[in-house]
Amino acid sequence: MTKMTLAKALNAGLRKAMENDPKVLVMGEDVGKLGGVFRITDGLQKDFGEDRVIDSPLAESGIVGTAVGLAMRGYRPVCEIQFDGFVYPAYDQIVSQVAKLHFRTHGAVRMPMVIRIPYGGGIGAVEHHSESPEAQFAHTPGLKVVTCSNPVDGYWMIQQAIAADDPVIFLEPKRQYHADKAEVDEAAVPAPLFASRVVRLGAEVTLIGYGPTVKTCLKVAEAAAGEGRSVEVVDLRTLSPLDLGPVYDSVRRTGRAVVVHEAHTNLGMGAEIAARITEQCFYSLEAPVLRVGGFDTPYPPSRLEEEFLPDLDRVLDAVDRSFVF
Amino acid sequence: MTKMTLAKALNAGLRKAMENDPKVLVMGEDVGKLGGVFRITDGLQKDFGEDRVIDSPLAESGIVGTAVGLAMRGYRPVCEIQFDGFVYPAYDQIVSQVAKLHFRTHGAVRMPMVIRIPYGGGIGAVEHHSESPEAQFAHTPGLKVVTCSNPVDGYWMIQQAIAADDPVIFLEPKRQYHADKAEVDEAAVPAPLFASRVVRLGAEVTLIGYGPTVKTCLKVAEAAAGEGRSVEVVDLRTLSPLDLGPVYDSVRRTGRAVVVHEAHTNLGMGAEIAARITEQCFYSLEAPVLRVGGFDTPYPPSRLEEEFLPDLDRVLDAVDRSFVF
Amino acid sequence: MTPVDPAHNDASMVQLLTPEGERVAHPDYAFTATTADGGVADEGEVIRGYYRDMVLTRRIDTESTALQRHGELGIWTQLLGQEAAQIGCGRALRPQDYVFPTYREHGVAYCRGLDPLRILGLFRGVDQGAWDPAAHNFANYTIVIGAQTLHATGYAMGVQRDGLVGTGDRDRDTSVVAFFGDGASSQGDVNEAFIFAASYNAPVVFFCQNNQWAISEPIERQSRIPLYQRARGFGFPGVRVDGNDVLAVHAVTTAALQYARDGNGPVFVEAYTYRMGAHTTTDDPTRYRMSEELEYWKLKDPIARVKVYLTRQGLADREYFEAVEREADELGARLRDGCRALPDPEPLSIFDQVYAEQTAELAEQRDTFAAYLASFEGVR
Amino acid sequence: MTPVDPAHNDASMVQLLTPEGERVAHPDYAFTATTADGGVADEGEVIRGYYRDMVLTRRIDTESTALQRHGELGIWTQLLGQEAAQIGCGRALRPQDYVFPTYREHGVAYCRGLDPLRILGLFRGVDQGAWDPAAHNFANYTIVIGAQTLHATGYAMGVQRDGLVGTGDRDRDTSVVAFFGDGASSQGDVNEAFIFAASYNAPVVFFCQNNQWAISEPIERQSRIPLYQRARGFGFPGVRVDGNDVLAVHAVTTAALQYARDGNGPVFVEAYTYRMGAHTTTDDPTRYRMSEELEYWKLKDPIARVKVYLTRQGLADREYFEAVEREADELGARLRDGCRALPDPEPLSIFDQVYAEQTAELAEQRDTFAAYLASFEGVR
Ligand SMILES: Cc1ncc(C[n+]2csc(CCOP(=O)(O)OP(=O)(O)O)c2C)c(N)n1
Ligand SMILES: Cc1ncc(C[n+]2csc(CCOP(=O)(O)OP(=O)(O)O)c2C)c(N)n1
Ligand SMILES: [Mg+2]
Ligand SMILES: [Mg+2]
Repeated sequence: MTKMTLAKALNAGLRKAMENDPKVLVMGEDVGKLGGVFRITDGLQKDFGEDRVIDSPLAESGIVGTAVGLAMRGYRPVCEIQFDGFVYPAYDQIVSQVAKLHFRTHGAVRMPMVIRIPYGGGIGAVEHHSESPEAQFAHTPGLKVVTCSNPVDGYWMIQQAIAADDPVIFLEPKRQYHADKAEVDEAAVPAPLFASRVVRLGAEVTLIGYGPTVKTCLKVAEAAAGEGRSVEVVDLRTLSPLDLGPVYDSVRRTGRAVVVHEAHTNLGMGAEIAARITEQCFYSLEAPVLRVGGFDTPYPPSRLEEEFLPDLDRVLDAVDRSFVF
Repeated sequence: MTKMTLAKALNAGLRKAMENDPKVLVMGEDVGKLGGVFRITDGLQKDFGEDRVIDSPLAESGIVGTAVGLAMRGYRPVCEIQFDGFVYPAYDQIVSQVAKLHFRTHGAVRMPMVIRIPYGGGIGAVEHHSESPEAQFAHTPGLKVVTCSNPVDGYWMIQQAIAADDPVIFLEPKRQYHADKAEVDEAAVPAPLFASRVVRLGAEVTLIGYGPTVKTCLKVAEAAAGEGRSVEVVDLRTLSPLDLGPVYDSVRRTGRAVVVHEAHTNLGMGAEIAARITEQCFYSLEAPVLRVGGFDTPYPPSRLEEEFLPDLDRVLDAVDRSFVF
Repeated sequence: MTPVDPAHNDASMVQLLTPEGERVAHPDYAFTATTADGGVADEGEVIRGYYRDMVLTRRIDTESTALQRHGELGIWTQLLGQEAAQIGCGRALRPQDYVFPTYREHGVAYCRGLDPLRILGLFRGVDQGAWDPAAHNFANYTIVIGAQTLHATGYAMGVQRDGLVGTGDRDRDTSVVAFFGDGASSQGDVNEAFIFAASYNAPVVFFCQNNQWAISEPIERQSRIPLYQRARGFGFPGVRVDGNDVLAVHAVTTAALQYARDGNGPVFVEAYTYRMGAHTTTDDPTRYRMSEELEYWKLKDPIARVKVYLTRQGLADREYFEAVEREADELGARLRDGCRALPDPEPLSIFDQVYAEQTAELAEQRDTFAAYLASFEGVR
Repeated sequence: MTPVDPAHNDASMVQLLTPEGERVAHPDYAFTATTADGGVADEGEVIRGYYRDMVLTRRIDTESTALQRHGELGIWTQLLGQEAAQIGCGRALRPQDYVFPTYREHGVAYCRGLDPLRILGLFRGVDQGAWDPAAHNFANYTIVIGAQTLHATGYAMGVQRDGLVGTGDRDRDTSVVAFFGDGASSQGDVNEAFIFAASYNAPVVFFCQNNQWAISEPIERQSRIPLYQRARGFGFPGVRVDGNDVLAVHAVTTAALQYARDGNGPVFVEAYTYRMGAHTTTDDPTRYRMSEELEYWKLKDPIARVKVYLTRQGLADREYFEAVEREADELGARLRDGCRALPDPEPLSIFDQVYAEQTAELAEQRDTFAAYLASFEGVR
C-alpha cells in the first residue's frame, strides 16, 4: 500500500509491466533521460536501458509505424504521444495499419500495442495541448480505447492494456496527473479493463463521465445531494468497447441521464451513449439524455478554457434541465 | 439542360468554378493528364494549364499543407484525395491547421479550401478504397462537411463549396459517379449549400440518408409504399453544420426515424442525429431513433461488402422494428 | 549556392548483363552463384534458375491479368517488366530475412514460397491478403503507400534487440527489406523510415523499384535527382542498379543485405526499371505516356537478355526453354482453376477477425446480424 | 557499400566573425552592408544596428522569461543564444518576402515589426497568436512541429503563380522563409516540403536553426550527418553557417533569398547554434545535458563577439552601448506593463471566430451559452 498520484501510479504500472515481460518496450519523444515531459516514464531508461526505453526521432508516424514492425517481431511496444494534439501525424498508421492488421490477416498478425496519450484540458497550455480525440479512435473498429480517472485505475489499467493482445489507445487525463493521491494496493485483484463502474449510487439521475470529468461528476453529485437530489455516477473507463450494462441498469432506475466529457459535443462519446441509452431504455426515460461537453469550437486560448470545459455549474444546469421534461 | 452523370456534373461544376475565378486551383495525384482516377478533373489541365491543375508528388499531407499556403497567398485550392482511405496522411494538416487557422487568427486568415474525397463502398475495390470518414471531419470544429447524392447537387454544390470562404470537406459517393444521369439546368438557381432536403414526402416514418444512401432510402420508401407504409425521406446534404430543421418537422409528424449511412454505426453521424432528434422531439417519438450503418468492423473484402453495406432489406427491417415499439 | 544537376540518368548505374545479353564487369559488384549454404554453385544452373523464376513470375502476372479481364479478379497490379528486379532481390534473400512488400511484389512472394493463389484471393476480394507473414517471412501486402517502410524499420529494430545483427553467423544474422516505389519516395512515412533506420542503424534495405511512373506521374514529379541519391541526405549509402538485369540486381542486393546483416545499418537500392503494363488493370496509360517510351524499354526486357545469354553461352537449349514454357503453362492452368475455386468468405466471419479478444458489443452485433440473416432462410 | 562518415562538426561551416570578434574571409560569402534600396550603407552603422537588434531581442526573451516566472505567462519559449541566427536572417529579408515561423522566432518577429506584445498574448493565453500575417508578411506561430514548412512551400508556389520570381525587379521578386528546428527535420511534413519545393522549384528558403537539442534529444538522434546535407538527397543546395555569427548568417541568408527570388528554387540553410536556455520555461535541462556543454557555448555568444568587434574597431563606444541598454530597459518596462494590461478575451468570442460564415447551429450554441452566463448575473 502506497499513496500515489496518477502520474506516479502510471510510472509504477509501466515499471511493473516491464519487469514482468522483457518484450515490453517504451518508445516516444523524450521518454528516456527526461522521463517524458510529464515524467510518466521517469527512471525507466536508467533501469531498463536504451534498447527498451527508446527516445525516438521527432516523428509520430515514425513512432507508431516502427512500433507496428516491433509488434510483428514479437515485442509489446508502449508508445507515448507527447500531447493529444500531436497524435494526428500518426493517425494514418493508427487507423489504417494498427487498427486493421489483425482483421487484414485473420488474426495471423496481432497488434499488442499501447498508445499512451495525455489528453484533455485545464492545464493552461497553448494550442494543441488540450485536445480530446477519443471519439475519433472509438469510431475506428480494431482499436480499443480506455481512460483512467484515478491513481488506482491508472496503476492497473496500464498493465492490463499492455497485457492485452489488441491495440489499446490509453488516454491519460493530464489534468489529474498530480491532482490527488490515492492508496494503491499492489496486491489487490484489479477490476477487468473493459468494464465501467458505478462510483456513486443515486436514485434520480445518472451522470456518466470518464477520465477528467469523473471528478466533476462526483462534485456535482455532492452538490446535488446538498439540494436533496440523489445522483448516481458512472465512470465509463472503457470507451471502446463501451460497457453500458451498468448505465442501462442505472437509467432504468433513475429515468434520467446526463453524459459529460471535454470533447466537442457534436459527435462526441455523448452522442453514441445517448443514442444507445435511448434505444435500450426507451420506456424508462423521463427526459432525453442530455450532453454536457466542450463546445463545437476549437479548444480556446487558456484564459477561456474554464468556460469551455464542463464544470460543476454547467453539469448541474443540465441535471436541472433534465428534470423540466 | 444536359443529361449528366454525377462524375460529369462534378467535372462541369469544377470547370465552371475555374472559369469564374482565376484563383481557383485544382491539385492532387493524377489530376492532370489522367484527369484523376475517376476522371472528375478530365480535360481541366489541358484547358487551364499546369499552373492551375497541379499534379502533386505522392503525399497527401503535402497536398493539403501546400494548399494551406496557397490559400494564404489568395488562391482557392481544390484538393483531390484519390480515395477516402488515403486522406489520413493529411489528417493532421486538416484538423490542426486547415480547421483551426481561422479561429487561431480571429479571421485574419481564411481557408477557402475544398478537399474532395470520393468515398463509400460498393465498387468491389480492395482495402482502403471504400471508407466513410465523414464523422471524423464533422466532429472537427472549423471544417464544414457536405456530400452530394445526385448529379444536380454535384454540379451546384461543388461550385458553392469552392465559393465558400471556409474549408469544406466535399464527399463524393463514388458508387454514384456513373450510376444515373440527370438533367442539369445550368441556368437554374441552386438550393443553398448548407441545407438538407426532403426528397420524398411521407407520414409514418422518417428515413434520413445522405450521399450514397439516399438512393437506398428512396428504394425503401418505394418498397414500403407497396406494403402500404408511408415513408418520408430526407437527404441531409450537409453533415457539418447539420440542418435538422426539416428532420424535426418530419419526425414531429411521423414519430419515427431511421438514419442510414455506410460509415460504422458506432459514433457515426447516426449517433449525433439520433441524440439531437431525441432532444428536440422527445414527446413526439413513438420509438427510439434507429440506425442502420456499416458494421463496427473494418470494411470487409469486396465479396462481403453487400452484406456490410446498408441495403434495402436491412433498412426495411429497421423500419419494421421502429414500429414494434 | 550551386544548383544541383538534375540529371536523371546518371552513369553510376550498376549493370552486369547488357540488354544484348553481354556480361560486363563492374568495379564494385560481381555476380557470384552460391548455394543455399554459401558454397560455390554452378553458375549456369543458377542463371537458368533465374530465367525460370522470371518466366514463371511473368506467367503469374499475365495469367492474373487475364483472370481480371474475365471478371475473376476485381483488379490486378501488373509487374510486367519488373521481373528481374524482383527475382534478383528475392533470390538474394536468406530464409531468416524478412520482406515488407507493396502490392506489386508477386515475384518476391514467389521467391518466398507464397502460393500465388493467396495473392489472387486479395485481388478477387475473398480476403485482404490474409496470409501468415511468419510462414514465409513475407509480410502482407500494404496498399497505403509507404506505410510498410516504417513497419520494416521497426521490425529491423526488433532484429537488433534480438541480437541478430553482426554475429557473423550466416544462418542467424538477419536483414529486412522494405519495398516501395518511386512515387512512394515522396511520402512522409518513407522519409521518416530513412530517419529512424539511420538513427538506430537498423538492418533494413530500402529497395525502391523505380519503374518511372506513379500511375500517371513521371519520376520527375517526385525527384529531380536520381532517387538512390536520396540516401545521401540521410547519411547512408545508396546505389542504383539496372533493375532489368537480374545478375546486377542479385549482386547489388546481396551486398546490401550483407551490409545490413553485418550491422552497418540501412542501404538504399534503386532498381531502375520500367512498368511495362498499366498501373493496374483499371488504368489506361495511353492517356499519359508515349508509346515510344514503351518501345524503348521493350529492348531492355529482363527475360530476353538472359535467354540470349544462356543460348549464346550454350548454357541452355531449346528443350530447356520449352520445358520452362510447359511448366509455366501448368502454373497458369493451376492459377485459373484455383482462382475460380477460391471460396467466398462467410459473412459472419468479419465479426470474428476484428480483435484477438472479441468484445461483448461486437459479439452482440454478430448475433443480431446472424438472426437477421436467418430470418431470410427459405425466404431468399 | 561505403558507409557515410557520421561526423557532425564539419569544416564547411561559413563563419565571418569569430567568437573572439575577428573578421575572417570566406571564399563564397562576404558580408556587405546595404541600404533598404540596395545601395551601399555604412558598415559600422549597420553592424551597430545588428548589435542593437540582438540586445533588444535578448531583452524581449529575458523579460518574457521573467514574466513567466511571475505567473504572467503560462509558458515561454526562450531563444537565448539564437539571436544572431534570427537577426542575421531577419535583416536579410525584403519587405515583400514572407516568413513562416515556429514558436521561437521572436527575433525574426521583431525584425518584421510585429509588436512583441502580440507574441506575449499567445503565451499568456489571451489568444493563440492572432496577428494578421499579411500586416508584416509574418505568419502566425505554428506549434505542430514542421507543419509550417508545407505552408511556406505552398505560399511560395503561389508567389510563382503570381509571376513574382526571376523578374529582376528587386522590389517585387519574392522569397519565402520556412523556419524549423533540428528536431523538426525528422517530421514527414518537413521532408514532404523539401519534395514539393524541389519538384516545383518553389522560391523557399528552409532555414533550420540547429540549436543542438529537441527538448531532451540531441541532434544525433535526428541525423547522423550534418543537417544541411539533407538537401543533397532532395536535389537542392544546402549550406551550414555559424548561427552565432550575425554577419555570416546575414551573408548566407542574403544569398539564399536571392537564389530563391531569382527562380533557382529552394535552398536549405542550417544555422548552427545552441539553445542556451531551457526548451521552454517548464523544461529542466539539467536532467539531460552537461553544464560543460553550456560553458563551451557561452564562449561563442553571438552578442559578445559583435561588441568586442565594434569596440576594437572603434565603431562603437561606451555611450553607445549604454544607450542600447537604456533602450532595452525601456522595452522591458513596456513589455512588463503591456503584458499585465493585456485584456482577457470575451467568453462568447470563441463562437464568432470559428468560421468566416457563421453557422446557424453554432450561433444557437452561442446564444444558449450567453443565456446560461446571463443566468448568473448578480448570482456570482
Ligand atoms: C497514401 C496513398 N495515397 C494514394 C494511393 C493511391 N495509389 C496507389 S498506387 C499509387 C502510385 C504508386 O506509385 P509508385 O510508388 O511509383 O509505385 P508503383 O505503383 O509504380 O509500383 C497511388 C497514388 C495509395 N495507395 N496510398
Ligand atoms: C507534431 C509535434 N510533436 C511533438 C511536439 C512537442 N514538441 C514541441 S517542441 C519539440 C521539440 C522541437 O525541437 P526542434 O525542432 O529542434 O526545435 P527547438 O524547440 O529546438 O527550437 C517537441 C517534441 C509538437 N509541438 N508537435
Ligand atoms: Mg512507380
Ligand atoms: Mg532544436
